[in-house]
Amino acid sequence: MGTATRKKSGSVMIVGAGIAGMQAALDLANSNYNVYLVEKSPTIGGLMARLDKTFPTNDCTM
Amino acid sequence: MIVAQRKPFEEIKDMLKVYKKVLNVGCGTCVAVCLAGGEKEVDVLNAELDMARKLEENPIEMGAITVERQCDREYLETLDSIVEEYDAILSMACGVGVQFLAERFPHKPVFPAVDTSGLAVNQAVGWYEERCRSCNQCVLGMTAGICPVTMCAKGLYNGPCGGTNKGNCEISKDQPCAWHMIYERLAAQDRLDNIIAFYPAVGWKDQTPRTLIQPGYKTEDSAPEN
Amino acid sequence: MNEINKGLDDRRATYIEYAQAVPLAYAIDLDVCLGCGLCENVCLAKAVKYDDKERESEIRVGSVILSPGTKGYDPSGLVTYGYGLYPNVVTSEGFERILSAGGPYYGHVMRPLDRQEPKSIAWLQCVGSRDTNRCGNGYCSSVCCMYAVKEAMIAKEHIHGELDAVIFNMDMRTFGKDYEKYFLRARDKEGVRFVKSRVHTVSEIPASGDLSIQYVDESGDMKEEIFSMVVLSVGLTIPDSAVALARRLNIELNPYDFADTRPFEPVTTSRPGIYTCGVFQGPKDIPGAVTEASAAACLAGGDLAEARGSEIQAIEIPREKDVSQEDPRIGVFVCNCGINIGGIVDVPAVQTYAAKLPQVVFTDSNLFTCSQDTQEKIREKINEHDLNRVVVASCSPKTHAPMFMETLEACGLNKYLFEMANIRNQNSWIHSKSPDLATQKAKDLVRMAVARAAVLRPLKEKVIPVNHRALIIGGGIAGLNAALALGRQQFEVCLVEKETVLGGLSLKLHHTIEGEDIRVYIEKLIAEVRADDKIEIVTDAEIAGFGGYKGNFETELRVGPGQEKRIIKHGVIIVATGAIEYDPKEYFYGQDDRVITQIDLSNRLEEKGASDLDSVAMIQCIGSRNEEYPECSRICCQNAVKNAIHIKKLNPDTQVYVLYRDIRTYGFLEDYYREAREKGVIFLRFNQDSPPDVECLPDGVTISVIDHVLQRPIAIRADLLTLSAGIRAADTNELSGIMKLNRNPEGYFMEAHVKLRPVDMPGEGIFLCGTAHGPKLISETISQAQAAASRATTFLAKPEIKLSAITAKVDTDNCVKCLTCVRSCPFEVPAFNQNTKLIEIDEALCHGCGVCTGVCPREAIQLSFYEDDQIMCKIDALMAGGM
Amino acid sequence: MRLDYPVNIKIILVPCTGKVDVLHLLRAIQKGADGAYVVGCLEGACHYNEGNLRARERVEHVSRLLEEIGLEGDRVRMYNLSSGEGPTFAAYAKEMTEHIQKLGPNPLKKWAE
Repeated sequence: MGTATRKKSGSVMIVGAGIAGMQAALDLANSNYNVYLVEKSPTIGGLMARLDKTFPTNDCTM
Repeated sequence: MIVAQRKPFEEIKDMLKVYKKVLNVGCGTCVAVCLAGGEKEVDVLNAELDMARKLEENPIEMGAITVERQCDREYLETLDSIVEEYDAILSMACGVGVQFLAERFPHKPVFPAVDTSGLAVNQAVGWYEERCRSCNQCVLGMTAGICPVTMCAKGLYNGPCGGTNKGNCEISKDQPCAWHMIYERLAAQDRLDNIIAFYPAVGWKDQTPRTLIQPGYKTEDSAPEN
Repeated sequence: MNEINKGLDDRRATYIEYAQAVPLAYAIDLDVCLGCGLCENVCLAKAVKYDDKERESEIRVGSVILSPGTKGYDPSGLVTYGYGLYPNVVTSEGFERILSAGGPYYGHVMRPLDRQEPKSIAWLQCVGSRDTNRCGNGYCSSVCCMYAVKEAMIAKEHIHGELDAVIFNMDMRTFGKDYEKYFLRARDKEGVRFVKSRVHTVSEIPASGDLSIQYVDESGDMKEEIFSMVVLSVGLTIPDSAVALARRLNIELNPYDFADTRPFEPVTTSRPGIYTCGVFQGPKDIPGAVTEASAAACLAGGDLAEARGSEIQAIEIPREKDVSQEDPRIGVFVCNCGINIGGIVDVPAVQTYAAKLPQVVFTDSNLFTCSQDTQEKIREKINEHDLNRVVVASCSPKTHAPMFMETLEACGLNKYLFEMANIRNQNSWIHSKSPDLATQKAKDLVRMAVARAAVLRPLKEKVIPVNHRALIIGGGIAGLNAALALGRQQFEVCLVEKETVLGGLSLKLHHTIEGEDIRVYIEKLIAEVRADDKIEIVTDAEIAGFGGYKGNFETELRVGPGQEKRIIKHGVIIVATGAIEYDPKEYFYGQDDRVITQIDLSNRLEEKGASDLDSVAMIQCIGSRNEEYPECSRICCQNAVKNAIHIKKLNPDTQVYVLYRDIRTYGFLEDYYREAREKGVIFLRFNQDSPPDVECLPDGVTISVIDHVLQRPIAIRADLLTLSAGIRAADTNELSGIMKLNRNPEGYFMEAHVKLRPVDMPGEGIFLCGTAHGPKLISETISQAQAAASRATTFLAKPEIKLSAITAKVDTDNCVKCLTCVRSCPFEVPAFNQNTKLIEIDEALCHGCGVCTGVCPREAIQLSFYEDDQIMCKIDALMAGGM
Repeated sequence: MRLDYPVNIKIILVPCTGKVDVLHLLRAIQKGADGAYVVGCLEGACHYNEGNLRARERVEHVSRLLEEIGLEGDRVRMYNLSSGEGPTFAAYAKEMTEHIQKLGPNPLKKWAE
């Protein structure tokens, strides 16, 4: 584990900005951690954003 | 609480047909509580009248004011300075308020915008049920708290008529028989002997306005003149 | 080819992925870009950097979360399905796009070959899942059954005529909360057909493009049906890029390339400090992914708790100017949005028009009003011209209002003195063919916005301090994990348990299906919780009273045999009240001691082994999926499989029969189902309408059931009959009454949103985890408990919280206390205060919907920022233009 | 989504359709709007539980009031859709416009100041 010479970082990196990555990022940022959210495609949202509606409420995914 | 219901729009429009400038006076207590004559209903009715009269190529100018209670003269003072601008007054108060306005401004025509239907309880938002007809001869103590004047279609004071049918009134299957209910509740309270007692019929003959004085509040100044 | 729409249409080399993409910015598809340089030349914002190269940058972080996501299985390799060969065979991902309004056919359901509406569609389940032979994916993808049902229902809704929708499946695995009801609706109300068969081959009828499906039905007969379209319900797989990432990071993967995690540490990877969530952790649906994401955030943050807040940038906000006595001085900023607005609308004309509107003292137009330098410019102009109201005519307030409001705050102007006119989304984009009309409409919209701006009032957001203590109700696995996780985040916890001991239902369990020892785990967990001095444990306690609001709750407890009263003040609540095993009334349970439940069976196996057992039978769905209780209990199938394998390990000669309706061993549990079959466990399917008959005879229990293949009843003699009793919510009648927490008809607590907020409860500051939310496995309980701790941390990490200023306010002078608002509020917020004798609306509790304002007969309630005159003036301004 | 819908539609934003008041709708017609309609979430999917149901009741009430005064009650309507249904929004805008065009202009328009 970390040694006394180096201070603990208050930042977290999240790889992948689908629904899970976005939720993790929001939770951490709202808990006062610095977040790097990394996504390889031009937009965030991942697979969920490509669905039409979601079960069981038939809500729009957007 | 006094409950009232807005009159059919046609009727109101017809009453006002010859006037060009009318003050609509709301009442901020009972009729506001029963959603018939507070600020909101004044605004709605005025909007309706404005549009209807324009459609008839006969525009009307509607003024709007809601006073705390139209049955207390102090609250009417604010009207004194403005009624002169108007040809007529429309009141959204109960019959008491309409009369009191008419008395205060005897030279102005005053019209009722609501029908006063009685004294009722609020069962849910917008739903009222009459519980008292102010007969001035309360027998609720003997009838297990069920009023035979309002609850019985015939207002019978001494037991049911021949129309009672399995606990319901002959006028409707949905209308319970008041005297059946009185019987059931008295029986449950073991007070059935009450039902045998005889009550004189209600004194409707006393048809001049009744004065009600709350004892303890009466002072020389506030005593009615008559 | 448009990769988003699964190749069903084309897209340009410069593209936006879809209409609602965030960020809503163009990208260049380098695979097809010719390099002509045209886009670089025309871009007004100079945003196209043609020679942009990948750069490496190094950042220092304390934890990492991997959520690289999933990729639908590519069925091209399964040649017998003809995907890629027959145009009318699409994958479920492609069909999602066909259904989508933003998809290739704009939401009209058509088949690709001839763009005709299909008359019949077949869904083939388990394509790329539960298939060790053809693709090596032995696991169940967990979501395909539900999405197939959903696609079938929505297709039926979209299609104008009749649609025959058929789902070919081995088992329907609708095991989630409320999912079984959804399945029943599809089958019984919407007429979706479900056929128990795994289809091997699809062939095209060349003349029509229709597809012929041959399959073997349950009685073993060969059948053929023709469909207009076939949808392959493809499973979830891990993309190569994620596998490569895991390799680089030295994370262990399971044989199917998912991140390897342990049942009691569901989001922890093999490498300390690196966590995972979403499908990379295992196949799962959206609520599961969202829950796990919060769990991963909890652990990733928990490791760094002492450094929390050390690397975030604080925003300095200047003191607010008091403009309440000033006459409105409105500034209007009209945006060109590059050419998005300016290309259609005559922006200079709109600006000139705005300048003439009453109380407007400054106007400007910008290329991009949302750009950083324009924000700077707006700040300058506010100060220079002493503006006290700002109108921006640009795009949607939904996406951009918060940013502009921050700009106002940054120069000391109350942020509610701001109004937007949406002259892009509601105007230039949709009226691009009529520029003159669009310009006129832009003027109308600006006039309306200016009118409203003039009557806006500064609003104050109430700031309330947060009590940094959490109350956790329930001391089972969920409550204990939530407590531990919050303790690691350095918050104080009060853990309340109604029994005298901690552990809950888990005290009755022995091993997980993976073989992990639950007793050892729970003992260690309780010890850790006891050792944490930030956690106070109150056992033998019940909740007797409750009040307050988010950040400041007050709960009354009755503790111990003496029912001593205690008041706990806390900022958040985590509800973890658990569930119980259903007490069967079926099949002589409680009358004959050879009829037992799965919990009884595992106790028996621990104590006495199985050497004396010749034959054990199990019946599934006891107390679940029936008329009285329609929901699936989710965990009973794996319980049966677990105990069946256990018996076979103890005594391979014991015959084990599992009588089931659908085996729902989702995710990696499927491996154990396969193992059980390989070990000789016999699985017999029965229909709900012909359940097994049971007779308790002296020499054993006899179970008769109709065998589908033989089409006749068979009889099984068993030493023990094990009933897979379902799960029932714990009795929370009193608790839900006191705390006003809503439950579903099954008695489980309701989450704020089934999909997107599965851990939050509808009331703010209240969170939910474990089986109090619905039946679930221990690993799922643990991740939801950690998720609840994470959600709670988002509250507790703040010294204070700002409440929205958009709340309803009562003008008590005019209020007649008619109670109409009290009776109309959907959240029971307005209340008559017995002390003040006034109707009061607590701004901490008000949701700001405005329902009460519309019912008040004395017009005595106003919703701030949406006061009646602030709406009426827009109507008046619009009509003043003489529409 | 940039779907074309008639240019005469102008939108006034409210936090929830439960905020839409009888008086708001009456005012629009009174001031000469040819029609006014409320677009809310799907029934059963109100973020605030039941705002859209109340809006429907109020629209129906206004509709009756308009009939009372001699206007077509159908000048006010309620539509429901989810936030993802852009094409439906455009379709309703078109439907409402065509419907209002059939009714003809609001006779009160000439009275608007």
